[in-house]
Amino acid sequence: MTVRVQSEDFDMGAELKLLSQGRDDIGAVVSFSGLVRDDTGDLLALELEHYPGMTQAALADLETKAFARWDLSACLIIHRYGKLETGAQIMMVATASAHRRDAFEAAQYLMDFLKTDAPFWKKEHLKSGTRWVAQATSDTDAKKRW
Amino acid sequence: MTVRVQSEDFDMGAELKLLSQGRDDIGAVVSFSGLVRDDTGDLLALELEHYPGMTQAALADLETKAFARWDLSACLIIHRYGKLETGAQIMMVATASAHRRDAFEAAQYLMDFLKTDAPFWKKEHLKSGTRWVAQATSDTDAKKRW
Amino acid sequence: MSVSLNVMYFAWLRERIGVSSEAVETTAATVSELIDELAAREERYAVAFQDLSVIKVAVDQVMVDFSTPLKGANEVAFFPPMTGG
Amino acid sequence: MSVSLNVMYFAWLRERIGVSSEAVETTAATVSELIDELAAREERYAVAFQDLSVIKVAVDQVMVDFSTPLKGANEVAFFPPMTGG
Repeated sequence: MTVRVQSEDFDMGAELKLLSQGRDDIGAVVSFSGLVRDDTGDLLALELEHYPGMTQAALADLETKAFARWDLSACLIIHRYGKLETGAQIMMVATASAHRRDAFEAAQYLMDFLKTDAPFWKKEHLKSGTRWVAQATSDTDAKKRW
Repeated sequence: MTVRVQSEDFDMGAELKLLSQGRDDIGAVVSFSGLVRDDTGDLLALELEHYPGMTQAALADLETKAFARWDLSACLIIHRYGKLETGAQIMMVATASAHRRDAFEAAQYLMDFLKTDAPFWKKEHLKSGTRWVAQATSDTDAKKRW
Repeated sequence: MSVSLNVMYFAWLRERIGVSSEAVETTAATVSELIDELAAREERYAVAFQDLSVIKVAVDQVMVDFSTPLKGANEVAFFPPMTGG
Repeated sequence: MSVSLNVMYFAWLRERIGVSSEAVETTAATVSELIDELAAREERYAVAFQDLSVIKVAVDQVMVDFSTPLKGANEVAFFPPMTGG
């Protein structure tokens, strides 16, 4: 179980390699990465603010819950903050398990809760000005299935 | 949409980078990798046989179905054959989409069907002899949800 | 009896109020009372706390609801619904 | 009228029959009839085709069921249920 909150970019491939390295009990690794997307062609940058005192603990708490619920061998969350360009990596989660079902479900669970329960806020820098991203109803709904 | 069937190993990180490179419409990338797992400490190697004339088309067909069903920006399947050691990468799928739900569901769909519909067969080389892996009931069941 | 709290604001709450954190001397017994006190201070607070349906609060870094007592608290943070990931 | 087919075997079917593919001259009209013909040939075929519930077939690289006609077919492949991924 690892959580990292950082402004620097991360190397997805290296992180995934590390997760299963030297282990023979892992059959399935699932990863998710979130990238800065530009729907309108109007985005200059995405700025992420977080609550340093709380972020690490909130993410570690999600991992603990995922471990309690699924048969996981390893788990990683990396989340960036600061100003990010279109196409940049915002965050990643990775889950490892003997079986694919556990890895897939735990990764989705982590993402669904991370979206609404981890203290991050996104601000869009647009050509036309700035705008704080509102929480999506689809994101509060997504949690209900767990 | 890419399918590769090969004996060589692959670089997960490089593949994931390529998938979203130069694009600004991708918000979510989900990957799955399957590794050679040794439950019993008895495994020497896993050998994968496939049906060369059919494999590529079977995997491409799965990708086409996933594209028809979900809003995907990109999709990749790499599957290895030959003799693989414990811990080795067997295969990977990756899906990219504007939204995480599509990427997650499509990746699971691809895995569920790949397990039972792509012409691969696994043979375990154990300390105590060899054994062809039987299709898991859980794998035939997993498809029913789609 | 008044207590001294470190009050923090994030995202557009921080922008509207104009500071990211401040020391607040208060006699408020609950988060709700603290909000009322702050909103009564100045226009910028009143504007920021106008619609409580889009405001979340954490006391000592644990998310709570507005009726939570402040007894023993050190840090109170106000912020909009999170948008991580 | 007899046709010439390329018949392929994979996994334990290949191991039991002892070849990975062979040319077969047959008058079988369907996959079922082809299996009967093969099973009648020699013990190793009979053993391999003993339990059809664990055997799948593809005609010209498309999965089909045992009742499928062989008219116009070039390649017939027999194999156990797949275990990829």
